[in-house]
Formats: sequence, C-alpha cells, structure tokens
Amino acid sequence: MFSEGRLAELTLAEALNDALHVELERDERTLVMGEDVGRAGGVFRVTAGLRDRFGPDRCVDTPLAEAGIMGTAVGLCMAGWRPVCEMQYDAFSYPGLDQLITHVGRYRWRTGGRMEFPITVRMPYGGGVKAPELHEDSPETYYVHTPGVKVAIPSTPADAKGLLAAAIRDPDPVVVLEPKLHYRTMRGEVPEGEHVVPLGRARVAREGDDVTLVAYGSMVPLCEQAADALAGEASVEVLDIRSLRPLDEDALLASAAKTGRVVIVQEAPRTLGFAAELAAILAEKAILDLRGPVLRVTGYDVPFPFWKLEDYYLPSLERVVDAARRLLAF
Amino acid sequence: MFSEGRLAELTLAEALNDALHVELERDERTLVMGEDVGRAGGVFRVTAGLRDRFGPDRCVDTPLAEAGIMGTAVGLCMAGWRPVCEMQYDAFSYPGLDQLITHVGRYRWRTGGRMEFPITVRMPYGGGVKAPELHEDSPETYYVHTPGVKVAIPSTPADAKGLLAAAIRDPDPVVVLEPKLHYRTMRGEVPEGEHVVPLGRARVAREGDDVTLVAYGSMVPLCEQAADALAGEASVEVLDIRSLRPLDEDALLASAAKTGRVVIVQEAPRTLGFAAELAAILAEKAILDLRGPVLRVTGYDVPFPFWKLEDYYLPSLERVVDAARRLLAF
Amino acid sequence: MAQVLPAERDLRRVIGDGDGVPDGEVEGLDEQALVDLYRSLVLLRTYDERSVVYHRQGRIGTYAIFWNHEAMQAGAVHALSDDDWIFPSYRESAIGLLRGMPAATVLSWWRGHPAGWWNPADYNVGSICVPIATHVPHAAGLAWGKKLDGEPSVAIAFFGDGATSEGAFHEGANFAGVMSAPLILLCNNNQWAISTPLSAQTAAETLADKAVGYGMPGVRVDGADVLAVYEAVREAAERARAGGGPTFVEAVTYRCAPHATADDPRAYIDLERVEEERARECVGRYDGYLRRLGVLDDALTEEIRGEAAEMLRRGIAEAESLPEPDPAVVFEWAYAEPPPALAHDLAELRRVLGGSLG
Amino acid sequence: MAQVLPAERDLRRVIGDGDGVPDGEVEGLDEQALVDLYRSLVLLRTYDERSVVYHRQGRIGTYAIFWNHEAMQAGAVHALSDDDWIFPSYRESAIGLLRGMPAATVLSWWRGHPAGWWNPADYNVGSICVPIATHVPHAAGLAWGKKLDGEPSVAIAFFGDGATSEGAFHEGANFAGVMSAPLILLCNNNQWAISTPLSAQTAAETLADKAVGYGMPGVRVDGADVLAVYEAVREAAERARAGGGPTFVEAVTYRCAPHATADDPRAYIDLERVEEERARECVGRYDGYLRRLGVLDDALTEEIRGEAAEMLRRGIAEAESLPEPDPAVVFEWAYAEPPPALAHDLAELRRVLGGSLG
Ligand SMILES: Cc1ncc(C[n+]2csc(CCOP(=O)(O)OP(=O)(O)O)c2C)c(N)n1
Ligand SMILES: Cc1ncc(C[n+]2csc(CCOP(=O)(O)OP(=O)(O)O)c2C)c(N)n1
Ligand SMILES: [Mg+2]
Ligand SMILES: [Mg+2]
Repeated sequence: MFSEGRLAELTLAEALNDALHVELERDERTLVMGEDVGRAGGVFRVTAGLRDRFGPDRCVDTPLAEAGIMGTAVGLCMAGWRPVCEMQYDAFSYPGLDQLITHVGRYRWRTGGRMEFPITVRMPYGGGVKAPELHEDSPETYYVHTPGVKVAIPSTPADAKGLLAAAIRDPDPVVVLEPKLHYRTMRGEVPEGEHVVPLGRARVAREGDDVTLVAYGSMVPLCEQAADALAGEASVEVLDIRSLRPLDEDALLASAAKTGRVVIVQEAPRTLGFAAELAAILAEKAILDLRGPVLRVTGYDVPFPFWKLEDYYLPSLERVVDAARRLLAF
Repeated sequence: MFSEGRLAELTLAEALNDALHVELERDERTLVMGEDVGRAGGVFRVTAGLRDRFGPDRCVDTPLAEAGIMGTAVGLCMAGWRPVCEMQYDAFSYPGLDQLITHVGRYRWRTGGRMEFPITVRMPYGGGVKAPELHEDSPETYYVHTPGVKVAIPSTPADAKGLLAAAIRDPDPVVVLEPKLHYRTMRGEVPEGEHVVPLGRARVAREGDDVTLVAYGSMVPLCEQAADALAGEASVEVLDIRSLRPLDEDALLASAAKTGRVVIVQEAPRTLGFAAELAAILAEKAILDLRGPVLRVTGYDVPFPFWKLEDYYLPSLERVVDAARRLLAF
Repeated sequence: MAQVLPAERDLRRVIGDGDGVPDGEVEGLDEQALVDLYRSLVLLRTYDERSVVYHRQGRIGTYAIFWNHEAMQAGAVHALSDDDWIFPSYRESAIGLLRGMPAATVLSWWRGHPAGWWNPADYNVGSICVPIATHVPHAAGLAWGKKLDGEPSVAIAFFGDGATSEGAFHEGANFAGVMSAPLILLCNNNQWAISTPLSAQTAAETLADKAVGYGMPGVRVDGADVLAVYEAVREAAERARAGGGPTFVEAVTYRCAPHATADDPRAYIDLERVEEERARECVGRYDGYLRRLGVLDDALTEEIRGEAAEMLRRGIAEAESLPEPDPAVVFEWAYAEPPPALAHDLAELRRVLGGSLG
Repeated sequence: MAQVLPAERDLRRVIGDGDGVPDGEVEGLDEQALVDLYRSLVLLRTYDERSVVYHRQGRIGTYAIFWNHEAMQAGAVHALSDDDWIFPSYRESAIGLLRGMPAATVLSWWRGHPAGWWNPADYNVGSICVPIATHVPHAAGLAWGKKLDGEPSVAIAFFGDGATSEGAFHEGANFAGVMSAPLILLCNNNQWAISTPLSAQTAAETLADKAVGYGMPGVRVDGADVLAVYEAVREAAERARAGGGPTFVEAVTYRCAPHATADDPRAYIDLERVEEERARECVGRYDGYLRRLGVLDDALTEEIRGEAAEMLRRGIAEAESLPEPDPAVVFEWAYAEPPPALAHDLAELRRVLGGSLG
C-alpha cells in the first residue's frame, strides 16, 4: 500500500470519485464509460466532474446496453485503452454476464497470455437502501466463480479508493462492488493523491482471540458493531476479506487458528454465497483448528424482498451476535 | 418415484428423448423450444421425433437468441403454456442468465405466489468431449445460486428420464444439466412410460463405511470407478446428489455421520463450485462427525482448457483416489 | 410479403391547436368514449402529481414520474380490450388503474410493501418491469402463446427510447416478428434515458425505423396527443388480431420532469425546452380539444378531477393502513412449496427476533 | 444527417456468367491484384477441403466447413489494409492465413492444441469467436478505440444470418452507430443457422434492412462474387476512414456443406438447391472470370493450387509434430500473475500424475 501521506475526510462515494480523478490524471489511456456517468456524473455521483475535466471521450455516456458496455470494453483494450466500466446497479450488471464470462475473463488466456485486458467493472451493490426491486442485489458469486476475473469489495472510504486504484492498474479484469448503503453515510480518512491497496490482502479490522467474524463490504461495520455488543463476553476478531479473488487464504487461516471459532457474514443469498467458499476452505485446511462449526449468517435463498421487509432479510446485529454466542457456547 | 414397470435399455440421450415424448403426450400444454430442436431434432438428437409427432407449434425452432428463448418462455407461461427450453450448450446459456436471474426465478414471487412459471431449462453440460472452446463448461453455480430456480443433474439414463419428467411437472422453474459426455456412451435400464424421480432426493450409488465420495452428473461414474480402485483398501460410499436445489441435506449428513470422511468431486472450477456449498454445510452441521478435512477434487480456477489438455483439468481417477487415500490416512 | 418501408417520418396528430391547426377526429369514438378517455388521463395525472407529493411527505419511496406520459398510456389502453395484455415498465407503474386495480396496490409497490404485488391474470397487466427492456420478450411470448391457442388477445409492451439499445428489446422484437405474434411495441420516446439524450442512444433517425429490421410496420405518433396514440394502437391491434403480426409504435414526447424523484435534471437538461413542452402537455391539449368539441366544461372537469382526487385520497389511506408485513413473507412465494431450509430459516429468524441483545 | 433508406433489394454483382450476363470490372484492380485475390481464394478452398479430409483421418477434431464462403472472406480482406482489424467467427477460422498466419496455427486450434492461440496484435486478427455474435461489440469497441486515437484503422466483424437474432449483435451494431465507429458489419447470410432457415430467424425481408435501425447504410451483395464483395467492402472502408461511420454488408450465399463435420443436413436441407448452388460456387466463378479476362490459364491455376496444397501439407505436418502440451499450460495465461492457489494446484497435479494407482 503506498500513498502520499496527507489525509482528507471523505465519504465512500467521494473516495471513489477521488480515485477516478487520480487514475485518469495518471494514465491518459484510462477512460470511464457507462450509463449516465458523463453529463450526470453517475446516479450516485461517483463519476462527477470527470467529463468536465477529461472530456466526453474519456468519460463516456454509453447507450443503455450492459453487454455492449462490457463487449466494447474488450475491443477498447485491444486498441490499447484501459476502460473503467460502470454498471448502474448490481442487478443491472446481469445482462453483461455473458460477455464477462465468455470474453472478459477469457480473452487474455485465449491469446496465450499475450494480450492484456485491464478492464475494471465497478458497480454499487447491496441492500438496506429502501429501493425498488432489483436495486439491492449482492451478485458477487456470479463474479467470483468466473475464471479470469478478480473481485474486490471495500468496506471503508480509504479501501474504496485504494482498491479501485489497484483494480484500474491491474493488468487483469477486476470487478469492484461498492457498498451503496455507505456511499454517503460513511466518512473516513482517505490518503490524498495516489493511493493503492493491493488486491489479495485481507485486513484485520478488529483484533480478538475468542471468535472471528469474517465479512466484506457493508457487513464489516455490522460485524464491528457485533464485536462492540459482545465486548463484555468475548474478545472478537473482525476480518475484512476485501479481496475475494485473489483471496488472502493465509489471513483467514491464521485467524481461524487463533480463535478456533468462525462466523462468516454475507448479505447475498446463502446457497453458494461467498461464505460457502470461505467455509469450504476452513473445512479443508483448518479442521484441526476449529473448536466448533463454521457458522454462516447470510441473506436467505429467496429474491431480495420488498424494502419494508429488507431488515428481516439482511443479516442483522441480532443475528450476528446470536451466531457468535451460539458458537462460543458450543 | 413412480413408473409403470417395464424396462428398456437406453442411452442417456434416448432416455431424455423418451421423457420428452411421454411428457408432451401427457400434457398438451407442454412445448419444447430452442435452437435446432425441431427440424434437426437437436444437435445431440435429444428432441428427435418431437416435431413430427407433435407438430412445429409444440417443438419450435426458435431464433438464435437465448435471452429471447428464456424471456418468451416467461410470457408463454403467462398464457398458460409449460415450456421446455433447450440451451444448445452449457456456455451458450450465459446470454440467458439475465432473464433467468431477474425474471424466471423471480416472477412467481413477484406475483405474491399467485402465478406459476413451470419453465424447464435443459442443456448438455460438461467436458471430456474434445470440443472447441466454450462447449465444455459446467455452469451449475450460476444456476444454483439463483433464488427461485431448482437444479437437477442426472448421472444415469433412468434418472435422466425421471428427473427431466419431474422438472417438467414441477410448478417452479427447473434447470436440468445433462452430462453430455454420457449422452451416447452410457446405457442403462429405463422404466417405460411415465417415470418420475422426485427432486430433492439424493441417491446412494454405492454403500460403504469408511469414506464418502460425493458427486453428481458425470463425476458419479468416476467416483464409482474410484470406489472399485479402492476396493481392497477401504469401503467407499458414493453419494449421487442428483438434485442440487432443493438439496437432500439429510442424505449428505447421514453419509458424513456414517463414514466421517468426505471427498466432494466436481468438474466446475473450484472457487464457489457446488462442492463449496456441500463442504460449508458439513462444516456447519457435521463438525462433530468429521474425522478429517472435507476434501474437494474439482476443475481448476481457470477457463476450461483446449481439449488436448482437458484430461489434466478434469478430476481424474488418480486425483479422486489420491484424495480418498489422503483422507483415509489423515 | 409486401415490402416493409421505413416508418413515416411525420408524427401522426389528431388534436389541433385551437388556432391555425384544425382538430381532427377519430372514427368510432362517441362522446361517452371521449369523456372516458379524459377520465383516464385525469386519473393518471392525479396519481402522478399526488405521488410526487406523497414522496416529499415520506409516504412513498423513490418514484418514477410520468407527467406528460399519460396520453400514451391512456390512449393505448383505451384502444385495447380488457382481454389484451399490458406489460408496463416502471414508467407506466399506475397503468393498472385503468383496468380497475386499486390505487393502494400501486402505492404499496412504491412503498416497498408486498401488497404491491398482484396476479397479472387478474388485470391482464404484467408486473412493473424494473430492468430495462427485459419485459419485451415476455410480451412477445404471451402474444405468441395466445396465438397458439387461437385466442384473439394481443399484448402491448411499453418501454423507453433508451430501452431500444438493449439486447432484450431486440430479441423480443425479433421473436415477435418471426412468430407473427399479436404484439404492439409501444416505445415511449421521451428523448431521455435518465441523463442520456437520444442522440447518444442511437444513430437511427427515428426509433420507428427499427421496425423494418424486424419485418414489421413502424408508426410515429405525437405521444402527447392521446387521440393519435389511440388511433395508432387501435390500428395495430386490429392488424395483430387479423394475423398481421406485430407493430412498432413510436410515441414521441418529452420528459418534462426529473427521471424519478431522486434525480436532478438541471445538470443535463435544457430547461427552456422543458418549459415549452410543459406548455403543450398532453392533458391540457386534450382538455382544450374536448372543450372545442363542446363535450367538456368546467363542471365536468371539476367532477372528474374530484373523483380522481378522492380515489387517491382513499388509496393512500388504504395503503398506509395496511399492517407492516410479517417476516414470514420473506420466505413465501419464491417457490410453490418452499424448501425445508426456508422454514428452518424463518423459525431461526423468529427466535432471534424474539430474543434481545441483553 | 441524410435520411438512411432501407438497403438495396438487389444483390450487387460484378462477375457475369460467361453467357448472357456480361462481366463487370472493379476499378483499380490490376492484373496482379486480380491474381493475388485468386491465390487467396484457392488457399482458403484448399485449407477447407483438406480440413474435411484431416477430420476424417482423425488429425483434427470437429471442424466448421466454409466451402463456398471463401469469396466473402478473401474479397473483404483484400479490400482492407493490414492495419485494419478482422474479427472472425468459427466460420472464418482460417482467415488469418490471408494475413500471414501459419496454417499450423489454425490447424492447432481445431486440434485442441494451445498452439492454436495467437496474439491478435500480431496479425490484427481477433480470436476465433465461438459464441455467436458476441464479437460484434469487440469489433465496435476496437473501431471506436482506434477512432479516439485518430488512427485510420477500420474493423470488420464477420457473423452469420443467425447471429443477427442475438442481443450482442444488436448492442454492438448500435454502439458502432452511436460512436460513428469505423466498422464494417459483414453478415455472411448463408441462409441457415445449423438447421434453422432464415425464415425462422427473422421476419425482415433482407438482413441489410436492419442497418436503417442503426442509422447506417446497408448493402447487399452476391456473397459468392468475390469482386462484388471486394467492391462493397472497399466502399464501406473508405466511408469509415472518412469519418462516415459503420456499414452493414449482407453477403448472400448458400451453405452447400454441413454446418460442421458433426452435422448431417440431409434431415433438413433441400438437396437439389444445394446441387444448384454448388454448381455456381465462388471459386469456379472467379476462375471463369479470370480466364475470360485472359489473366488465368491452366498452368497458373496449377501453380497456385500446388502452392496452397504444399502449404497445407507443411501445415499439418508442423501441427502434428508439436509436442503434446504440458499440464502447466492449464494454469498459465488466465492471469498476468497466476494466484498462488494455481501454483499449488499444478504441484499437486504433478505429484498425482507422477504417482500411480497401484
Ligand atoms: C438493465 C437496466 N439497466 C439500467 C437500468 C437503470 N435505469 C433505470 S431507468 C434508465 C433509463 C431508461 O430510459 P428509457 O428507456 O428512455 O425510459 P424512460 O426512463 O425515459 O421512460 C436506466 C438506465 C435499469 N433499470 N435496467
Ligand atoms: C451464443 C451461442 N448460441 C448457440 C451456439 C451454437 N451454434 C453454433 S453455430 C450456430 C448457428 C449459427 O448460424 P449463423 O449465425 O447463421 O452462422 P453460420 O454457422 O451459418 O455461419 C449455433 C446455434 C453458439 N455457438 N453460440
Ligand atoms: Mg426515455
Ligand atoms: Mg448462417
């Protein structure tokens, strides 16, 4: 991780916007494209100011066509560009899945590793924002399972800036899911200027000895609250995965070895959510360290509900604390 | 499971074809649609004879448009039809993912459970057939993770017929992945006439006491071979999952409780392949039964390779046996 | 097949300007029908204007405004029979009102309450489609399915100018062409997709020009002229019922309001143009037409507006009086028979909700 | 912008029939150029015919036959400069030969050997695209990217009649229109998508009619007339380079062979029609044209065919002499820096491969 030292207090959305300004300034082959990223500066204003500063050729309002965005990005790479594509919302990235799976993740391999496809795909994800249907999905499984792509999910403004910068500089395609719940509500200190958080390294958000809460994105602050709530009862470690692929297996295994008790918290539906992979790794590599079952606290195997019900669907403080207690009592 | 008694010796593809004939005969609201399913009878001849017997309105050669196939199937359901859609190959189902995730799996829920969407999506899947790129994928994760759909993968001709029939009769959308490697090379006894294998029930393909090999689809015969190869050393149970969603958790946990040792074999890339979910369930619910780690033998986290290399990519007898031995020696 | 030519360039219009441009007339529409159409326009307008207020008051969530789109919605629905199926996008969220759906249902949708779901078969109205253009294949499939049964129903899909860029629009339109499905593709060309102007959406001269590529006729109408829309859709429906297949109708209008309550268009839109367009908005134009025809006066207007206002008043009260949904609802409905794991999840959730952090 | 009309109905042709229909001429093509074009046609034909034999001999796997599609491939490539980018589908698998790619590379692709991968930048030829129509957006993106850089390169994407039904075709074409990208959409209309006839693919009268919906010109040419294709593509490329944006070229031909070696078309195709079409296949027609022009005789034909045959003979020998690929190849190439887990997987695989079951 390198940065220039001075800090600014930014929201998560502002931190991402800052990263885009810095990276577009740094590399003139980088361009931003997507629906409403230009004139409007993005529906969450993450791309605000880019069109004015870098012109409409480097901050492009595209037609409303997610597969077209992903597909033309592949061609732009072949012409030597480094596209940063916005999908307007999590669930609106699904029309682009075919291009992502069949081309974005495979084209480098298909050239025998001789051509680079440094595409960044970024999108707001997750629930808790009281929005209409299909505006609150957590689609990471579709991306993490796909060979050839990398996936990062920040949980703080500083990591949002640093991981997005790393994604843009990475020679491979990287999907960055941004916790929209915290776009405007979370503020934090963010290094000014160039700031890169390397992919593949987890972050110990809170140190502890008795139980590990593993999470990423918007579930990290929730786990920190749970750690607070459990303060009198147990010493809780919170591990922020940050980079789902490549994954920092060592950090996961180290924490499991220390506490012997792991609760994984994820917002996506349970079956084959990313918690399943983390639990499978623990079952494969930490079986002698575990003092109890690996518990998962997740969304349910149903569509994300109408928002009056979303608090029941989303992992809650109560559910996380309950799981930790059950495990401590095992 | 019900059937009429008499048996025929059929290949896996013939068994599927038989199921379609029986089900289209049984319910005149059922229709088959897809690319080349009519005039040609399907590129693997799974739909052969249907157009002649039921006419071009009930065995429809569609335009080349997978999202269009999935999407019009949703509309056909609203008009009271029961569509059975073919995706020509595994990887060519990806353009249909958006419709599947946003509509096929959600429309019933979106009507407050008041309207049915009994869509069957069937496709050949898997490797080992020496075909060009994108003809050998194992895409089950994308389907199993998606709420609102069910997923079945048969490993024998009889189950192929019975599970497809169950899928067609099911009131909910069901994706059936058919092991193309065995379409023509596997023969078996198949009940004539109506034959339904209910979703949600695993099958103990081989009983044993020392170690359980868990698999589905084309990995089941491989596990049976591994059981043979290990005959002198250990008593091997082979559990055929058959129905990935709904999942027969009881059968999985019962076998794990019995043997205490579980190796899960899957052809798809490892990360978030279905083995991860099975391992996570074991880590959550069988921790006190396990005598060793839960091992996964899987495809690797790379695109399915050029076919001269496919034998290295696919789980092999050697790799399965090696894993079982490592676990037995743990 | 006869050669399909590109769409007419000129917008079809019926309503004049009460000055130089004379009023036309639509055959077969009697006084009662003309007033009913007005009633629908006013109902939609009232729904829309109240919704913006309800949003400000915190009674509903984000809301997609359809001000000045009422004419294409009411015109189209009135040209169809109740057996015909409507596939709305979020921009036509309240179109079910014209089929007898209670206002509370639609308001519940925007309130994030599951009472906002309905059974499409109850009104022959599909669910509000959120992901752009993805309902076009549904409408094509429904129409194809009805045709297979020899039923006379047609389907209409509403979508925007931006939607024409999506693969789903293309695949659905092409399927409809091939199946000669009785479908009307009603493109609401309000010239903006959020902040993206039509010129950044397509290089086609007119959206109706896309029809030729699907082997279907393309028609352009003034989307703020309710009678022009009515006539074009009626023609298309007649052709569809007679086995003539689908039609693409481009209804040209202009978005005079933000995309949705969350949007601030001042950053991108031409505010003068908006003022111009607001001056010729669709309800006022039809109001003027009916008055010139002598079938509408202040008293009737008053009465119709009063009715609509009352319906909305009752609708929001009803929506607000619904009990908060039970957590069980999260686990129902996705499957005919929810898998056992979901029942277990609900039990666990109830247990945890019953407990406390203490 | 000038009004874009639907495409010309009539197929453009240059080559006559040596009888009633006179031969035309393409401006600017001298004798050398005419013979070079012939050389390319013969090379592709030889590659194709030998490949079918190699498949029967078990030297290559499933193979997508392109017999009678050579004219549109060679005609198009000769009309472009080497800086222009080609995006082939599986039907144009050997088009790289016209850019100097060794036959062994293409044969390796069909042999399932990783020596069949190449760096697109080495030939300005994209990878063989297997999933239908998905490369159209790539070509649009490349063309747009070149335009941003002010480079004069154009891109050409080859795809079939069936491909026009896919959303990916639509989105790519529309993007190209909007970006005014220097792109040529070359639709190989061989009238079949495996067993699906064009009439079940679209209700459009001609595929070129789709162009108007993207605001680009559409042209129809006889796809078995190499000079007609040459001329249409040259025109399109000139327009693109001059900033005129994309063009849709529909090259009409007929599939005279199975879809691929695994296919048996007797179940669905009209065999008489196939016979007719085989009689007017593209290499023979150009051969006749050149002989009538007096620039080709038996000796030269012999020489050119001999060269091509020799190239294939060497190509297959070279491909067959490549060592079997190492398992390490499975783990390379997907990432610039393969994640540590993959290195571990390879080590494990080597350990197991080194062991035995005994
Ligand atoms: C597949 C998809 N992508 C993106 C969005 C986000 N989005 C919502 S409305 C909109 C613009 C739609 O414009 P248009 O089709 O012209 O319809 P209008 O809103 O103008 O009625 C966008 C991009 C979405 N809902 N679905
Ligand atoms: C997305 C996708 N769906 C299905 C297929 C299987 N498939 C291979 S070739 C083919 C027909 C293509 O027809 P057309 O576009 O006319 O090209 P042609 O083969 O005639 O050159 C199909 C359906 C595929 N390769 N990709
Ligand atoms: Mg619009
Ligand atoms: Mg074809």
